Order: sequence, then C-alpha cells, then structure tokens
Amino acid sequence: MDLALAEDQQALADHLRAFMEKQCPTSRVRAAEPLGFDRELWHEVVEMGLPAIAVPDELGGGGASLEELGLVALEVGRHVAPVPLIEASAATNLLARCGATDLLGAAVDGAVATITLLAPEDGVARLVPAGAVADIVLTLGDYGELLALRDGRSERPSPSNLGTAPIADWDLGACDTTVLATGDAATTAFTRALDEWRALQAMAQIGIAQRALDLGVEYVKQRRAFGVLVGWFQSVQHRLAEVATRIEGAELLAHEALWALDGDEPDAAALASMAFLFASETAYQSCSESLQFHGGYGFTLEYDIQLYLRRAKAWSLALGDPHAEHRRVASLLLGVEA
Amino acid sequence: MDLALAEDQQALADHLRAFMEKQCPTSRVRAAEPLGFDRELWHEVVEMGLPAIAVPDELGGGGASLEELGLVALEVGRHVAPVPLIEASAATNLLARCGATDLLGAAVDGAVATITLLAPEDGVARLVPAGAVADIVLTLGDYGELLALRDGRSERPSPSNLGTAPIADWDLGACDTTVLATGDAATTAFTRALDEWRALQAMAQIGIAQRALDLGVEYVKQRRAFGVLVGWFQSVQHRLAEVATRIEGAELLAHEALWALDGDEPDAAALASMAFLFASETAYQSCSESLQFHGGYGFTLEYDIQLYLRRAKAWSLALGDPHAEHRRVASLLLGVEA
Amino acid sequence: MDFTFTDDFAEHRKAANDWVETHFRQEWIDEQRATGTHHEPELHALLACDGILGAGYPPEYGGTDVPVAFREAVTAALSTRGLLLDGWGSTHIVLRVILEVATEEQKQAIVPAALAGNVIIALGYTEPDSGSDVAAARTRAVRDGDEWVINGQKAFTSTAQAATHVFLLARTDPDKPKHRGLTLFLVPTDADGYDLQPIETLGGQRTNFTYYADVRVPDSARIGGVDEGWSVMRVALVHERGGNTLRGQGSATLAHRVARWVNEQRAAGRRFDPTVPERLARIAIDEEVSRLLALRVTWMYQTGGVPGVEGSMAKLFATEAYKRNKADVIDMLGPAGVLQRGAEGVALDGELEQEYRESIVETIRGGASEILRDLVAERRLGLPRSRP
Amino acid sequence: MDFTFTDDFAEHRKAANDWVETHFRQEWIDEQRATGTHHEPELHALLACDGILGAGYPPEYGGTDVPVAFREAVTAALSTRGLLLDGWGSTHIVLRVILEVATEEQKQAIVPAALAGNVIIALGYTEPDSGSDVAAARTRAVRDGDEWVINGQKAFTSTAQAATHVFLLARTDPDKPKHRGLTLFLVPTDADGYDLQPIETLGGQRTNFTYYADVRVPDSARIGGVDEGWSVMRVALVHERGGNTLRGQGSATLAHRVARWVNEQRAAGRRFDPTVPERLARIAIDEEVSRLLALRVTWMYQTGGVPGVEGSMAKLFATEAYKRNKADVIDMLGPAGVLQRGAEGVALDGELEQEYRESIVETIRGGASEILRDLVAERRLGLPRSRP
Repeated sequence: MDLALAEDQQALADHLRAFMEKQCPTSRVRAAEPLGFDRELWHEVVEMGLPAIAVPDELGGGGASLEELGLVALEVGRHVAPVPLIEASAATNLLARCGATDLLGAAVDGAVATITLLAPEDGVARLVPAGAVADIVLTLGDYGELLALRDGRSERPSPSNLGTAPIADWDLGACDTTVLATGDAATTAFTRALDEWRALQAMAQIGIAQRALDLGVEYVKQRRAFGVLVGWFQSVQHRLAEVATRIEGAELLAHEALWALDGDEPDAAALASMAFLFASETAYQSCSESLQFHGGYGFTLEYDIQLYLRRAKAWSLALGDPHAEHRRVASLLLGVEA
Repeated sequence: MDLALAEDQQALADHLRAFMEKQCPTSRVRAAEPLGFDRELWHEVVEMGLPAIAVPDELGGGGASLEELGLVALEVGRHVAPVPLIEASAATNLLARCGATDLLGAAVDGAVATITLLAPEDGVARLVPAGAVADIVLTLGDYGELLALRDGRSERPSPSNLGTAPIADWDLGACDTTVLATGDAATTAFTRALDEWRALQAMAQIGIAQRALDLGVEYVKQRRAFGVLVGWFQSVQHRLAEVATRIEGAELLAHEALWALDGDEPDAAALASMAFLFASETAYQSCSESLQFHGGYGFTLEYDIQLYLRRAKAWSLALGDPHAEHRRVASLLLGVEA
Repeated sequence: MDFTFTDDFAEHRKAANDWVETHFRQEWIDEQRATGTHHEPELHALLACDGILGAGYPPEYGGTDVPVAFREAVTAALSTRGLLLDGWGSTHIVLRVILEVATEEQKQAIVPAALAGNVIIALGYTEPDSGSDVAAARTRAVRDGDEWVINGQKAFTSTAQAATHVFLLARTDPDKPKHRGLTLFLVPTDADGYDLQPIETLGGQRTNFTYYADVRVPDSARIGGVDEGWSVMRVALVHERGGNTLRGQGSATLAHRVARWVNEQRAAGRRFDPTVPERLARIAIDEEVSRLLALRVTWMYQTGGVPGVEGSMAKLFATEAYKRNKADVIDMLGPAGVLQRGAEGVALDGELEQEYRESIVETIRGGASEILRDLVAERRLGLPRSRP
Repeated sequence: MDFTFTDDFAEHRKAANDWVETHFRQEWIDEQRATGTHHEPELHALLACDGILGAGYPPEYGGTDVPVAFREAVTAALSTRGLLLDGWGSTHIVLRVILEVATEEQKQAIVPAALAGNVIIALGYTEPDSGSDVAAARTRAVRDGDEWVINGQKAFTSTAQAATHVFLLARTDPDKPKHRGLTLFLVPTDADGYDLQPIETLGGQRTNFTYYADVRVPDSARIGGVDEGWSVMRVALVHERGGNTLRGQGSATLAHRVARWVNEQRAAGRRFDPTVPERLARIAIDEEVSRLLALRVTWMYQTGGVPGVEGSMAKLFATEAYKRNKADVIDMLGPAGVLQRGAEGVALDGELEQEYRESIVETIRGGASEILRDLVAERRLGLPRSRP
C-alpha cells in the first residue's frame, strides 16, 4: 500500500498545475465558449505530449501509466480547460492497444481522436464528445467491430449545450470507415477505453470539485454578512466540511480505479464506474453549495463558479442517466442484475 | 377552501389530546412492550367510540368522517398509543361499507378488527397488523373475494419486532371464514380500506414527527455544550427548521388525502399514498435528527425518543419497501408504469 | 377542512386566451430571450390600454372594473407562452406599498400613471456588499432643505434597464441601530447622477448594478416615514412572498409534464432507467407539498391572517425542492439533457434545461434558504437567535 | 500509488480459526445478547493465557511473541461469530497511553497485569452534563497529601460493569481555562465511594453511569502530568479513532452480504423493487470510500505521519453512511425488515435489524458528526472557529 504520489508523479502534477494556471485562466475558458475548444491550447498540450502520455515509448508516446493521465485529467477539470484531453487520451490509448499505427501516429502528432460514449443508433453516433472538433472517432459498429471514422473535416457545428462542450453527431454513412479489430478483441478493447474514460473523467470531476470548494472557501472568508464573515456561520462550515470530506474520499477512489486499470485488477471496471459516479455527485454538490454561499453573485456570469457548475452537471450526463451507471456497478461488483 | 378545523373538530382534537396525555403517558407505552397492546386502554377507547367514530350513526357508529378519524390517528402517533386504532378503524369502516352487520356490531362493541396489508401467500396472511390481538381479520381471498377470518382465540404469539407492534401471522386454513363480498365490489371496498389505512397512518406518523420534534426542541433548549445552549448552534437550528417545515407540509397533505377520501375525489388514492410516504419520511427524519441532538442520551432506553424512532421506521415498512409505494403514485397520479 | 380547487380563472379563461391570442407576438419571446429583459413595453402598453393593469385597484387612483381574475388569467396565459412580466411584478408590489403607506399626493402622483403604463418601478434593496443582510444597506440619503441627496450603489436591481423609477432603500441615520435608520425613496431613473451597469446571469435574465452619485430627489419622493424604512420593507416583503411559490397546478406541474414526455418517448420505443417512476412520484409529492404550503399562505391572507413564518416555510420548501427536482429531470433526459433550445434532438424544446438554470437562483433570491431556516428556528421553534 | 490489498492475516487465518473453533462457546453470544455486556471473562482469560493479549507489547511488560496479525485474525474470527471484545478494546487503548506517558513504576504495575487478563479498564471521560464537550468535565480531583480525593460522576462508562479500573478524566484546577486544568487517573472500581448504575441502550449494549464520592486514590494512580490531561486525552483519541471505521472488506461488506441475500431470495421467486440494484451500488460505493478514508489513516500511521483531520473525515463519512445505509437495507427486506432475531421468517437471523439499531449511536459516540464537521471546517478549510 502506498497512498502518496511517486516523486516524479508529484513533479508532473506540479508542472501541470503551473502550466494550466498560467495558460488556462478562466478568461481563456470564457473566450473559447460557446464551442468549448481552444485550438491553440490544444496544440500546446499536444506539444507537451499529454494526449499520448500513457502510450508506450516505442509507439511514440510518453510511456507513462493511467496514473499520470489521471493527473492530467485532474487539471483539465480544475481549470475546465477547453481541450478534449480525456476523450483523446482514451482514444489514443485504444489506438495504441489495437496497433493502429497510422492513426496513432496522427493522434500523437495532434489529430483530435475521440470515442463514442453512446452506441450509434440508425447509423448516427449522437453527441460524440469533442465530436465537433475531432479528426478521428472510434466506435463499435453493429457487429461489435471496432471502427475508426474520419470525415476529412476539421470542425462541425456543435449544438448549443449546458456544458459548452464541443459535442456533435457523427453520421457513420458519411465517413471513411476503417475496421481496427473485430470480435471479442474489439469489444474488450473498446470497453476498456470507456472504463479509462470513466476513471479519467472522475479525476476531472474531482478537479472541478476542488476548485469549486476553493472558490467557495475563498468567498466566505472574505465576504461579511450580519457583521461577521459568511464563513463563520456553522451551517456554512458544516456543508463545506461535508464537501471537503467527500472530495478526499472521491480522490482516493479515483486513484484506486486508475491503479486497478493499470494493473488489470479484477474489480477495475466496477471501480471505474464507482469513481465516476461518486466524483460526479461530489463535484455537483461542491459547485452547488459553493454557488449558494456566493449569494446572488454566484448566479452571475461574471463569477467563475457557474463555469464549474455547468460542466459538473453536463459531464455527469455524458453516459446517460447516472442511475443506469449505478446498475452497472450492482451488476459488475455485486452480481445483482436489474 | 378552508384550512382550519371546524369548531367541533377542534374540540374533538383537544379532547383526544387531553385524554391521551392523561391516559397514555410513555410509562404506559413502555409497560405494554413488547406486545405493544394495552387491553385496558383499548376498552377505554372503545368506550369513547373511537374505532367506530366514522361509522354511520344508524349502524351504531359516531357518524363522523375520516377527518375526525385523522385526529384520532394523530394522537395515536403522538402518544405511540398501544392500541390498534388505525387498523381497527379501517376494518370497521370496511365492515360498515359492506353491510356485515353482525361483525360490525361486534367491532363496535370492542372486538378488535383489522385488515391485512399484504396479500396472503400460500394460505397465510403474514405480519397482520394487530394480528396478535385481533378477533376479526379482513382480507382478500385468492379470487378477490372479501373474507372475514376468525379463529376464536383472543391472543396469538407475536414475533419480536422493531416496532414492538402486535403483528402476527394468520393461517387462513385454521379460521372460520365468511365471505363478505365478491368481485369488483370486494376489491373496490378493500382497496378503499387500504387507502384509508394509508391516510390515517400518515396522520399517525405526523403525530410521531411532531412529538419527536418537540422532544428535540425541548432538549436543545435545556442542554448546554461548549458553554451555550445546544439549540444555539446554527446547524442544529437549520436541521430542526427543515423538519418543522416538512411536518407542516406533511400535515396539509395528510389532511388533503383524508378530505379527498371523504369526498371520493379523483386523486384520493394517489393522495393517500403520497401522504403516507411523505409523512413516513418526515417522521423518520424528525426522530433521527432529534435523537442525534440528544447526544448519547438519545440512544438510551430511558429517554423517549427511541420509542418514536423505532415506530416511525417500523410503521413505514408495513406495506413493504416504501420504494414500491412510490411506484404506485407514479402509476395512479402520473400514468407512468414501472 | 376543505381543499376544493376553485378555478378562479375559469369564467375568464376563454376571454383571456382570446385576448392573448389577439395580441401575442412571437418576437416578444425572442427579444426577452435575447436581451434577458423580462419586460416588454409594447405588451405593457396593451395591458394598460385595456385596463388590465388597473384590475383590483381603487377607481380613484386609476383602477378599472376589469376583474382581478381576468388579469390573472391573462398573466397565466402569457406565462404559458413563456413571457415574463417582471417589470409589472415589481411595480405592482411597490404600488401596493404606496397605497398602504404613502401620502395622498404620492398616491395620486404615481398610481394612476403606473396603471396607465407610464411608470415601471424596480426594487433597489440589496447592495453589492450586503447580500442577504438587506438591513445593512449603506447607500446614504442626506437631507438638504426640501431635498435628499443620495449616494451609494445597489446590486441586483432587476429590470432597472426598463424602469422609470427605483424603489430605493437608503440609510438616513447611520447612528441608529441598523434596522432603525433606513428610509425608502422612489428615485426617477432620469435623475442626474443615476447610472446602471448590466449583470448577466446563469438563468439568462439580465439584472443590474445601479449607482447613485449625488442624486437629488425632493422630499415627496420619500415613501413612508423618515427612518421607518424597515417597517415599509416588511409590507413590501409580504407582497413579494405572496404568490411566489405557486408554479403550475394539475397537469402543468413538472411531474406531469415530464411524465407525459416519458410516456411519449416510451411509446416511441425509448427505455428509461427503472428508477424514473419513483423519481417522478417524488417530484409530484414535493410539488403537492409546495402547493399546499403556498395555499396556506393565500388562505391566511384571505381569512384575515398575517402569514409570517408560514411564508418562509413555503418559500424554503418549494425552492429547495424545485432546484433539486429540476436537476433530477435533466438526468432523466439522459445525454441529451444538456441540449439547449434549438439544438437538434432537444427534449421539450429545451424548456427543462432553461428552467434548470433558472432554478439555481431560487434558493438565493427573495430570502436565501439559510435566512429562512434561521427564521423558522427562531419564530416557529423558539430557538435562540444565533446570528450576531 | 498502490492500493494492493495485503491480507495481513492470511498466514495466520487458519491457526486463528482453529483457535476459535477450539474455544468458542455459543453461550458467550447468548450471554452477551442477554446482558448487553460486550465482554466475556472466560474468553478473556483464554486470550491472556495463550499470550494473545500480549501480542505486540514489549516483553519487559509482559508482551509475548504471538504475532499481532494472529491476534487480529483471532479478533476478526470472533467478530464474525458475533462476539464483541469491548472490554479489551478500551483496556488496549489505555495500555497504549500508559506506555507512552506513564512512569516506569506504573507501566510495571499495570501492563503485565492487564496482559495477564487481570485488569480491565473502562473509559471515563464523558459526564452526564458535558456530552461532546469532553473538556468541560466537572468531576473534581483534589490533592490531599499523597492522595487525591475524587468527587463527581461520569456517563456512558461502557463495560464498567466488568472493569477493574476506570480511566478517569478529572478537573484538578478549576481556575485554569477548561482544557488546561484536567488530569487523568486510573481509579480501581473496588475503591470506597465508587458506584455505578446501568444505562440500557437501543442497540442492546449496556453502558453505565459511574459515581465518585470521596474516592481516594494514591498519586501513583495519576497517568501523565497534573493538569496535562488534555494532551494525554489526545494520545488516547488517536488510538481510539484508529481502526474504528473498518467494518469488513471484500465479501463481508454490507453491500455484498445483502446482495447475496437478494440473489438467493430472487432465485426462490421473490421480487424486489427495481431500485434495489442502484441502492446496493450506492452502499458499495459508500463502503469503498469509507474503507479508503480509513486506510489513509492507517497508512499515515505506518509511514510516520500523524493523522488528525483525516481521522475525523474517516469517522464522519463512514458513520453517516453506515447509519443511512443500515436504515435503507431494512427497507429492502420489506415488511419482514422489522423482525428480530429468532422470529419466524426473519431475514439473515435478524443481523440487519440488530446492526441497524446499533448503527444509530455511531454518529454520536467517539466524536459526534457535528464536532467532526467543526473540526474539518477549522483545520482543513481554515474557517474561523464558530463555537464559543
């Protein structure tokens, strides 16, 4: 057992934090709305090798593990960075795993790769994350084959959405399609990619949760009401203490899920779902309480808390109604079917 | 619209409150444990005509409505009275409705009548409320016929249970069985009896919730911690304020359900379930918060709050997992099936 | 008790719908959404012209014989179409206060003009640094002969961009305890030294900071006694909390609306999580309890009572439930729950997404939940005041 | 990071199960349930005799070479059978404190006797009027030559009915600030003037009031410095919170136990509400988070850290979740959820009903949730102390 980051991981975490603090202030996040994508920032993170950080060295990646990717995801959440690092990482890892050398090379060089979170229906993959700006979309076809889709365009219109995310539909019929794997190999690899996405997304939600708590704590330490600091009120303290406690639990759980995926532990898939669910709820609670304690200002677009609240909510919905995800945990971990 | 009790109803409420305060202190409740039945108190409430208060005058009852029965139920809850007035009232009203004159006469004279809340399985009615002390049990048979069961005994053993309630199983094969109604008439009448039970039980849970809140408020107004009254702490205040608010909402909802049943309003059945659910949750929250604010004493048998907490929980389970009852509301009120 | 639902609008509904049908223009909606200004001058003029604004007001101040129920039926019909009348809402509250506490001259000067549609009043209580602690207002009004000189700023002065006046809470005696040195003024927005700056919100509504730099108003702009502003505020708050928590009845409730949509989607083959029926039932219960708590406030008014803590309870329960449930129905929509009005595949034209964002401020504005819980604890449970 | 689950007991499990198999008697369970005394003298003597109590203690104080992991494996095996060892639990905490702060004579006098099974120590901190505010203790100890004279009373002195000593927190200087005038004593329960009275609880456990009327103890009964009781308490609290929140792993979690039962019942034809899978998943998540927060505390100890607020967080989250989830699984049992051990048709022999009742005190004892939230707010978030 070791619950601390390794020295080089801590150095990476510090570096990422410093980078994002400098390069991704909320002014940049706001400037990238409503599309939710900043191509320049994307090039910067590609240059740092972030989307391919967990791809083996010999395939041109960083040779790190999901744990390191988790540190990246945390900062993506903490700074609500307008770059699709989580989808791209899961997709890039998947390309590496199924030996799609050409596509992997493109992704390592900065092509935006992503995966579908929802099974395509009637030939359309709906609401693909980063779908509006993706070059490569990975999905499962009707017969369980792993497909890479390309349509030759660099951007597509994105529907107006709560999380100001570059989601978009992809019409499979209008794409160049490459079959990367078939049969069990395809479904196993794709399922694995979704679980990586879940665990990374959990880290991103924890980043949101932490920053939302920080914003709330900063605010109530400065603002006064009825002659005392807002943070003096016991009910404010207790609700923030609950949030802080949950966040630290969520962090441990997300790290465990990443560790379990890295080591192919038996409960890895269940842990990925558990981390995703708990972190998503924690992030929403953190944002919601923090916004409430901002008073009227929390509701204004000028303050940053709304940037976090909207994404905490939107990101938690990417897989569908989160209640269904709970049933996946019951099935995988407890053997209880719906 | 009129949200006040009529003058005579208020007089009845005051009378019942005074009676229970005098005749049913918690010492008497404790003395009746573990069976949870005080025969002497039962005779007293029969003498007052309470179980038959809503039976038409001409049938020997009090000629009142469910609203008055609701006032009785409220006091049963408030004093956790060891008399099965709610089950008996629902059963007695049902006997009156289906013209079972002899059995009704017996019930008016003090025989304990009750109804089954769970459909009998394999010829056994499980966990019949007041089943351990009942003279007459009303249930639906395999073909939907309304049955009155009698076994000639005055008491049966009751399994040890959380709510120290005189529940017991009834073996249909070992009973004298009378068919009181058949077909739609039987199921309609029996469903109606269950809805009356729900709405009355809601009132009983509100009685529990009110008393538990009173106990908690009294306690935190007297006890000191860290040099101030426990009731000074804002988180204690806020949690008790939430409970108080819910209780007043629950009261209005239960009164509405009784009014709707009295007037055969279209949503009466849905309202009965809604009132039962909301009042049960409110009662449990009230007891749980109140017990927590009692500190260690709340957990001792010497203090009264545990009498309330145990019953709030046990009573809420009488129909089964309350989640299933929510589905009944979805179906009846919203037309959304499971 | 009697919970009979009396449809007060029933006899006016058809006429009201006809009125709306005749006058309604889709551009108003588009404009409200685009600008975040929940006031439509053209519509307001029509309402004034047809005497609808004057419904229920005394004839000597411009009141008309249009039935109040007709006005409410029109309001309801407009609201069903998505139009908001916040400008009239705040004006109406202040007119009620004026009729209760102002001088005869003031009543004559303001009420008829407002009912003719020429006066719109925004509420200027909250300040940038006071939030829920409204009585801590620091905006100063200093008497200078027959005039008052006002300096300070207000936050969240909603609809000020469309208003002719701000109903302003100012400190007239800084040496008195904070609730005792306040006075209310009706400040014209064309006064020298008045300015405003927009505040955009998560719900899309625009509100404002308003600024007062040596703004001079005559003493006749003072509503109520000098230093008696807090008791005037209480009158205003009673009017403000009135119908605040009634949000649709019967088939218009959130539970019913989403239930209909779920059933339609199911009929088209879509599957929902098995928890959805229970969640809808819980929403229906919350909505019924909210309705009843609000109904109690109305009933107390009607029977001559003065609801106090009952209004706090109604607002507390309804807004907390509303916020919780709006967030939950978004989940039921699944991945498409994030889509906004106009997006392809959006459910119910994005209404729920819009309402979800709007719901977030409800537990803050008009009395934050924390303040309301303090009030319930003190006034209902008799617990000691813990606020300093 | 590394979350590898190392089964510390693995190599000792068989031997420990054999030991329990050899000695276990069903009467102990029946007696514990009947009397509510969570201590079994006969078992305790066996544990002492076989050197199991002495595991991990220094040999110079009676420690044995029995591995700690074997002791823990035995404890776990006994706990699986439903036996509770509270008498040893509190004794162990105090022995740890003695080894850290007491004099050599005191160590020699007490530790070997306790490891031989002849000393059982109950904790006497809380008073009838102090509750969570332990430092407000009013029980007085006054020096009289070489002795101390103790007067006062304690509440919730659990297992005192089986104890040879009470580890008593007393006020030795009433003029100092409340945390500064406290001292701890080891008071023999056969001292003149000592008395006790039982307190029965909802969970079935018996605890006690203990009374001290001119109880005289020598100065050698004092543990730690005069007026330094609060820092001694802190040592004790660290030991108390240690493994408090670990309640089963892997297949022994509540979620797994209920899931197995649900699946068995389903196989027999019973139907459950469709919300049950999600509710079980939520319980599993809560349990995993609880386990991880507790694991962090253990890991901090192991790596030389001093967990403070991390222990508060672990206890807060785990006990709140535990209480909430125990109540929810009762609901899953349906109408039979109310049945108690021995009743016909009871599920899982009434274990869940029993655990539900026991769970209710967990958010109160050993640091009430409200106190823990205060601590997290102050020490993690740096918010100002709001308690007086």
